[in-house]
Amino acid sequence: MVTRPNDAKYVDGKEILVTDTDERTSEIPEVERIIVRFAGDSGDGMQLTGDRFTAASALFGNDLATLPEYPAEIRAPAGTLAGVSAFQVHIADHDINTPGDSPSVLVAMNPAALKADLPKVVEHGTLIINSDAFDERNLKKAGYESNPLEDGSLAGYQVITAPMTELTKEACKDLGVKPRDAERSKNFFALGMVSWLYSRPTKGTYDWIEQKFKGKDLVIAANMAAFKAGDVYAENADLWASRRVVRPAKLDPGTYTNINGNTALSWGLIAASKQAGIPLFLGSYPITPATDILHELAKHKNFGVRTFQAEDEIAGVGSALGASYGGHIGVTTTSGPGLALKAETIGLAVSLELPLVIVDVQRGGPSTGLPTKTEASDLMIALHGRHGEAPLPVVASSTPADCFFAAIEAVRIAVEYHTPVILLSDGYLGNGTEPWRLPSVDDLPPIKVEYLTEPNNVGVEGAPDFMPYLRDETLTRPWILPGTPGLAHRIGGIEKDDTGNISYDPENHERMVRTRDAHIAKIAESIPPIVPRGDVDADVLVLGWGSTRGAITAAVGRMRRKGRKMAQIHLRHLNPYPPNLAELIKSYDKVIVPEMNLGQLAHELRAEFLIDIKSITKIMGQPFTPAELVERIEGAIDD
Amino acid sequence: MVTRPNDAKYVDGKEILVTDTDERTSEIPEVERIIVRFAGDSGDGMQLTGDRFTAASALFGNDLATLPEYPAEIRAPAGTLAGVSAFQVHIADHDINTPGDSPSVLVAMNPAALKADLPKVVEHGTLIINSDAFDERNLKKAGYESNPLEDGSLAGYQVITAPMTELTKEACKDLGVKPRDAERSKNFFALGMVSWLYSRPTKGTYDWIEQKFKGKDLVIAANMAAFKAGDVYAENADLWASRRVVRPAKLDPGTYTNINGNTALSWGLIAASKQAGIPLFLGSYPITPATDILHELAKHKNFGVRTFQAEDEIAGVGSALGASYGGHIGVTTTSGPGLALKAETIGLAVSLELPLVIVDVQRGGPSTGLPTKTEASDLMIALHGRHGEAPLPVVASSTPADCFFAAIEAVRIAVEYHTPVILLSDGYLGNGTEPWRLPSVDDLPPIKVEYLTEPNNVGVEGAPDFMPYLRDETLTRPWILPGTPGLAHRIGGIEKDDTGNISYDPENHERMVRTRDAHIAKIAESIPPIVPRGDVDADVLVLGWGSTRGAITAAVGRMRRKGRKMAQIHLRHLNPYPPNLAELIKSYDKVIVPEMNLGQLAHELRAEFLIDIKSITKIMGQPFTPAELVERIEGAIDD
Amino acid sequence: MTETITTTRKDWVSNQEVRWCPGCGDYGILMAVQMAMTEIGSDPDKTAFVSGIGCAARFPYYMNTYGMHSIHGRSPAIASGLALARPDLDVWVVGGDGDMLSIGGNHLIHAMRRNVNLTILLFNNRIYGLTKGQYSPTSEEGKITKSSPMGSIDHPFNPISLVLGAEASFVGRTHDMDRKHMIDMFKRAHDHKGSSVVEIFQNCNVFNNGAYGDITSNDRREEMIIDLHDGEPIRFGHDGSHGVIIDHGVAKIVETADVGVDALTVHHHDNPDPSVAFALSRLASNPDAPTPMGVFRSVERPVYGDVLEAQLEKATADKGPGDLNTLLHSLPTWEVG
Amino acid sequence: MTETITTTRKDWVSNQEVRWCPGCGDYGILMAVQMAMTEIGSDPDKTAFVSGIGCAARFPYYMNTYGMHSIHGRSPAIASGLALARPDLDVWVVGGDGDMLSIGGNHLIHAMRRNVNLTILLFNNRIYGLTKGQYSPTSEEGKITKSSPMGSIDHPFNPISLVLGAEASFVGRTHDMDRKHMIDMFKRAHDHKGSSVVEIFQNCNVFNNGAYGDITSNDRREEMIIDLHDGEPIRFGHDGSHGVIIDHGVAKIVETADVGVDALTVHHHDNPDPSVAFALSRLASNPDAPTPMGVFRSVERPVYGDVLEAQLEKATADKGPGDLNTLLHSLPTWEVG
Ligand SMILES: Cc1ncc(C[n+]2csc(CCOP(=O)(O)OP(=O)(O)O)c2C)c(N)n1
Ligand SMILES: Cc1ncc(C[n+]2csc(CCOP(=O)(O)OP(=O)(O)O)c2C)c(N)n1
Ligand code: SF4
Ligand code: SF4
Ligand SMILES: [Mg+2]
Ligand SMILES: [Mg+2]
Repeated sequence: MVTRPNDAKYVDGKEILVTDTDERTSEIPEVERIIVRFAGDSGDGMQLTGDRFTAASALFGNDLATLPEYPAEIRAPAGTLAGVSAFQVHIADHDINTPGDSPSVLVAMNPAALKADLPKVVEHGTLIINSDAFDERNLKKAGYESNPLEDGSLAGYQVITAPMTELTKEACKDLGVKPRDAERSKNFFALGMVSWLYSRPTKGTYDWIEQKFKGKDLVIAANMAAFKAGDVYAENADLWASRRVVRPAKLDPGTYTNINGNTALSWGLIAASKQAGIPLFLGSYPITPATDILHELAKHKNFGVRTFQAEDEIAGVGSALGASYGGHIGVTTTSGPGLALKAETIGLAVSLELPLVIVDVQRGGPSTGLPTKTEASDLMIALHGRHGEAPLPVVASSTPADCFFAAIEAVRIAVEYHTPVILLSDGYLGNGTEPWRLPSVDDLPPIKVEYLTEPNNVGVEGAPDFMPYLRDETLTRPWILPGTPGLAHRIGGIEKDDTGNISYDPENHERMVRTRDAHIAKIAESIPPIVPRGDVDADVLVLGWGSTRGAITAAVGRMRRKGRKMAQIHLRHLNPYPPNLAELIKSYDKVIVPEMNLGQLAHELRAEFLIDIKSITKIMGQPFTPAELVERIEGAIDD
Repeated sequence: MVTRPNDAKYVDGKEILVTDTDERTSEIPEVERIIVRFAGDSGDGMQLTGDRFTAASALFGNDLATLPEYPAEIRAPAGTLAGVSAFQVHIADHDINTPGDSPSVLVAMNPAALKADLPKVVEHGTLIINSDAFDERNLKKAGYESNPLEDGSLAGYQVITAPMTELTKEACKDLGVKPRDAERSKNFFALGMVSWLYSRPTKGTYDWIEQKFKGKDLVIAANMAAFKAGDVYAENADLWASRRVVRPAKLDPGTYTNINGNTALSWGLIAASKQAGIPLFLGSYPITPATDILHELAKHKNFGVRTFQAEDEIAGVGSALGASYGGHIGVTTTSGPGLALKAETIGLAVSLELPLVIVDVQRGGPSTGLPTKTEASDLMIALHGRHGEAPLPVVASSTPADCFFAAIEAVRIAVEYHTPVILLSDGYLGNGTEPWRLPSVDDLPPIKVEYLTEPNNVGVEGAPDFMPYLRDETLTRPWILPGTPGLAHRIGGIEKDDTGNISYDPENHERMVRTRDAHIAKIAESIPPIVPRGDVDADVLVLGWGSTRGAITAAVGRMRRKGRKMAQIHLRHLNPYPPNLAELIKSYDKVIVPEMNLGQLAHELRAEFLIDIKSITKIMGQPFTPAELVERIEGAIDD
Repeated sequence: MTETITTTRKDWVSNQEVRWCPGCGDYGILMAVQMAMTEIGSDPDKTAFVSGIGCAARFPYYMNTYGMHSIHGRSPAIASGLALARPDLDVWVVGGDGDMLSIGGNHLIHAMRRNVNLTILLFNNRIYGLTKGQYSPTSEEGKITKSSPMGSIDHPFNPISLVLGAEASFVGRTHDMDRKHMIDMFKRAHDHKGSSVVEIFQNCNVFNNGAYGDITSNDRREEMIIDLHDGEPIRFGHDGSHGVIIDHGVAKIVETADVGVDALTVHHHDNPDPSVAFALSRLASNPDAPTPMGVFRSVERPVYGDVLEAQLEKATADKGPGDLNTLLHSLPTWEVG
Repeated sequence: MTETITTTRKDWVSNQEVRWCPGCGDYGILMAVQMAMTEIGSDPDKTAFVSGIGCAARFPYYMNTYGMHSIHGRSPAIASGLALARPDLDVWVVGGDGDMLSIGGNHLIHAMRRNVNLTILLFNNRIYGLTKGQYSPTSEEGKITKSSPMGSIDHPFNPISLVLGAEASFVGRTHDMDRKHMIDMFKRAHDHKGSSVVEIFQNCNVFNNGAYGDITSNDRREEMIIDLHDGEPIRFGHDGSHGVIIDHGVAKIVETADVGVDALTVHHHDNPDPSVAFALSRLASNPDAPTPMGVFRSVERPVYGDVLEAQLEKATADKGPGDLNTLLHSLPTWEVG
């Protein structure tokens, strides 16, 4: 019989509890959660503001989740809808999974921001608006016919306006800051207001401003002044009625940090290198949204990390493969277009059977697609995007902090099974943050590395002989470092026999193709059986992978609280699957798979298990919200 | 109800009749078929000899099928097993589908050839052996402990030896040819013997020698002399008892030529360009076994064909895409490793929605794999090998001559639906030959090309406006040639709206992704419903694609003649499928899919139709033989 | 393109908002290209811009011509196909130093040697702009960027040396602060038959501000820019105070007074041997020393597309226009009755 | 590698049968490499050969060292990763003109500018051998091959000019008919720190026989090969009858008697400016004119791997060896009790 325990921990990393509580209201001064969205022009510093608010809330002890959204242009034309940059943060007094369905508070620094983001705000939500920006020119650029601050169209909301630009300039007047420069600090004015409204402690922000702008005294002074002015303005403007507080969350005891997926992934690679005891080599070519991994790893040369910014993606993966051949953990990081370019070299790695980790931080496709938007549409190319029979393991991370563990797992498989591994992340994970209870370094999983140093075989005349492609019981061939005395040998991408030398023998080819396939399949033996969460007597299984984890967990939680019997599985391993998946998946009446693509995992599961998977798809460059998932899952159940 | 007529024509091209007749014997002077295998050292000219024997048989009116097999090295070390080059030809007095199960005649020019190919020969088969080559050195190189001509190990065969080298030198003695040069003609001695034995007309061969070696009078003389000497030797050596004749086949009336797949494919592209009325542009980088298409097309500049040997595969497909953008039929030809490299650019073509034909002549993989051997393992990368949601049509050719029609169909879809199309061939089709009844040029399918020359839309103020991505009822966007007055516009790989301009709008992205998907699916409406061959009351369906067609047809034929009720489908269109495939495939109890890979189409069919496909796979760099297929199909039925 | 037509700059401006950072050097280049177009007398409908990916590569969207914003690094290959298929078009290629020299380096050098009729504008801001500031193949050693926190250890390309080594037939250099010079370079590059490449020193004021400040700012130009003029001695500085000589094969800067005007090297951009152009390209390994601007090399050699068309014509003249039926019957055939 | 050891040629011969066509120039090169290895004093177990695909690229299988036969064109990239990960190894790269200059051109030029410690052997037979005879990027214009039945219309690269334009620090040329010269070049290329490239004129007797016959055959060498010797005037021909001068920046062949020995250019392969080396590379645009052989350029500049290691050391010295726990706590943290 299939085990189906309730609410168990089912992947490495952070435990997710099902306590997402949309049904409660935010009408009282002490609220369980607030979703604030900071929106303004690309030049308005909204990412910084949101980050700062997030950090203050994290230090205060809230649980949180963030969603940065910015235009693809370095700087889109000021004042236009295309130029709007926004940062949404969900803070709560309990464990949450997503940046939330709809913001309850929108900070709008200009008309375009209001226009773009107002539709997202909950009914009766709070709008905090920089009235100075609502002049005719800006209104026109945003496409407003009349001024929404005056035409009554915001009647359904709680509107708080402030002439932020002017008040900021005013506050800076005596500091020696030029008015044009002072204007730039208006985001801190907004932050001051919001911090007061939601009772954020201020000291952390002061410290941070001093730290961040060290050496630029005028900037520090201006930002400080603006922040305080916002704080004071809110207090004086009789906004007491709007004030709310969100208490610290009851999180598991421990030390927390607020981390994004790209940083977590980078640290995971460093941790894996430590665990394996061999150096890390990154060969990479910059591409959004993966570049930050290169940036992060480049900082940590004292860990023995070598980063090589290659001339293109092919050289990126090629250099990583060369380093792996030399005994390093060769890693290459990229996004979709780069993964496509690396296909031929990855195929070589499959044929050579060398360790290699290929990280794909997915973004909107096809082609250049939507570089700054998220999507999970590279599963098929990861599984099948090589000519010939070239199977390899694919693993996926599912939350920002989980990227740390996913990276360790990818390295473990690559190094222990001597194979290239594709690790899928996405833009939402890479840029999004969550509070992460830091693991103890001693608890990290070990990674076993063995190099062959003696012949592994006895030749015809009893003399020691060795076979670079002789396999152990996991069908893994040995890792033999160039430089090892007496074991010189040649390998290559042409079909070979166990000596590594070329063989055109038909039977040998058939044997090698099937052995490589069986080798990858055997990795399943090292994957713990997956345990579903939810109701033991569920008839519906919601199965996901990647960054949908938070939204699915929240949606399933809501539905279960309404009495629907349901179970949930989130896959880290997409090839091979966990050993018990077949048994498990067949034990539910309905299997629903939400994906940020046109149903790629659903297709694979159908082929594998011959089950009529219900596929739920969204391909808008944005993650699912729990609310829309609840609706879609209900639809799929009734279907 | 599903229609299942018997033995109908089901794809374009040559009709295949089920009359493969393995049960009959070859013991009488007039036989229905002979399978001759010419085997020798790479330098022995076996491909030439086989080709010539094929041509003579074709002109004589036999039906035939060929299988050239040569080592990957330009020239492997003489006398070794690795250096053996062979050419197998099946000639018959009736319509046949494959180069046959096992040769009935083996011509072995040296010990290595005998050693390598003897296991393939039928019991009591005929061996024609160059005894001069069986000296100690050669025997050792081939790994013989004792001389098989003397040790009795060939007792089960009909052995005909001749001192071919010496007799050839002798024959050339008085011609002024140096003995070392004369030796080179010994393959013509062998050909002379075989031609006499199987009553091939000799005039064609004389003409051909004169033509082929024009200007090299000594070579002509030597080859002629050797050929005649072989002919005379056979007659004098009392080989009358071994003599056989294969009557001309009763083929459909018409003009026939013996063609290989690469040539047929090249001609198909030229024909398509004619039918469409627009020029052909080939951007290609050489790679075995696709290079001959570049060679062939480079010859036909008087058809307005432009060939561009690019610096790599990416530039090959890039230049083809640029030419398509300019209004040509852009084509790129490659094999697996090149297809992998082209992935990113093909994704761009999907996003741009421009016509493009990508020809993949598949070979053994993964990586460099087995470059000179055949395989059909690129289906998955063809279907899924691009990042993001990037669907495109995939078509496959199924016999050498069928490559002509498959190429026309690929161009038709590309040009009429404005999409990149992948056309799959393989090494066996590309190099193998078959007699082809030449079609009438007037019967070739038309290809409709329309360029937009006027605005296709009316703008907001009633002024003409145009939308490069406005679609017709097939969801196809217009083809607008640069240079068209008034229609200048921009396109690109970033997501766009109907104007072609960049759009980051989430709803637009979702709409475009789903529309591109629906667009490709709609191509099914232009594909005729597929009609199975075989028994109307069959419960077993054998479904294939690509070069397995001949072997499957022969195997199904044999099984049906033994009384098994069976049906057969061979797919040209692998995406989208023919419109009635779902209905059809579900109407059989058992669906068996033989493939030269690990079951790629089977995987796709399982996902699409949720049917427990029985997959039969072979991945040895060699096609299925009918006999092994019969056995495997029987096994799958009993399974 | 043979006919010239009359247009104004407006005719070349597309309806798309320009989305570069305020102050970006790309604005000035866009303006100069549009103005050059009116002077060349091109027809927007007969003009196509092909680009890769990068800030610079957004260029086609802003031109009211045919345009393709393709993928990173591949524009020279795609443009080659377009130019060969459509000799009637003016095909321009635009890209950054990352696009053209890093991922696209191979296509660029092969376009050079083939001499396909393309006009290539290489926006060199010595940085990856669009991906927010990593060092590029033209960044100086030691440069601190997001991907090189301890300083870049890559030795940079000298783009002019590189393309000269790749057999370029037209090579020019200009900078984004001198509109007149840009227009002149673009016109000459356009008029050249075959592949022409113009390196444009471009300021990325967000990620590499002032990279060329030492030579392109108004007050430095006179002493830091060595203007190359065909047929004239190579001189620069106030009143031509300095000049260039080729000394034992190596270009050197001298004081004109020291050697005399007659000793200065006279620039011949049509020198069939590229060695002198190469020597000149070595003058400034970084934009902190006097740097030659203008046309380094402009020589005639067979244009790829012309020879291709000639082969098509010859084949047709020799064999007659292709006849499909004849083709099908071109191998030995036999009749079955 | 610092220690040298004593080996014989046999120690360098692998157990694989050599599978080039009889008469192929590759045999001689293989032999010369193996002999050079014994002279260098390398250790086979500390040596790795990385190659792409092509006849030349089969090379690693024949060397009794570590070796990787990779994929077409990518060997410089793969070898760079290996060399950076393993500075203790001798990393050699082998490939043909198609492998290294066509599909692999970009990796080659970037390896040059980075100066990764690689010894690159470029077998230039001016043809694609393994795919049975198509023109390559070094084939002469007009060449008739299977893919150019009316003659190639591609203008070829001059590999020496190309790599000099790409900032190469060591550039040599040799040919397959002169074992002694090859051995000398291979040794010098090996001993050079950083990327070194040696172009080897190689005869493909099957698809491009005699491509270099005009200069490498015994009776032609004296008058057709210009041997470059560091510190010596560039002379060739019977009794040094001819020489080379750099005239207005361009290399020219003169009769020694006409100009006098002292007027001949003295070769300095360590000239920091590559212009003279470049000028020399232009001397023979086809192997039908006197062609320089030897070391064109050999200059010291920072080796990529050395600087990388220095950065690692400095980071460790500055920050201490990486501590994972510290890293995890490096962003702001807070405690939950
Ligand atoms: C295949 C691929 N790799 C990487 C990227 C990411 N990318 C976009 S532009 C760019 C480099 C931009 O630098 P440059 O070409 O110099 O242009 P600039 O932005 O400086 O004008 C990179 C790495 C991509 N879009 N596609
Ligand atoms: C990606 C890829 N493209 C093309 C090929 C086919 N191919 C193999 S070797 C070769 C060129 C060989 O020429 P060269 O590098 O000059 O080596 P040579 O055989 O002349 O020594 C080509 C095109 C391949 N193996 N892989
Ligand atoms: S990032 Fe630099 S190059 Fe790009 S638009 Fe901004 S200023 Fe210009
Ligand atoms: S084809 Fe040419 S290069 Fe290749 S092995 Fe034969 S002779 Fe040598
Ligand atoms: Mg740039
Ligand atoms: Mg070659």
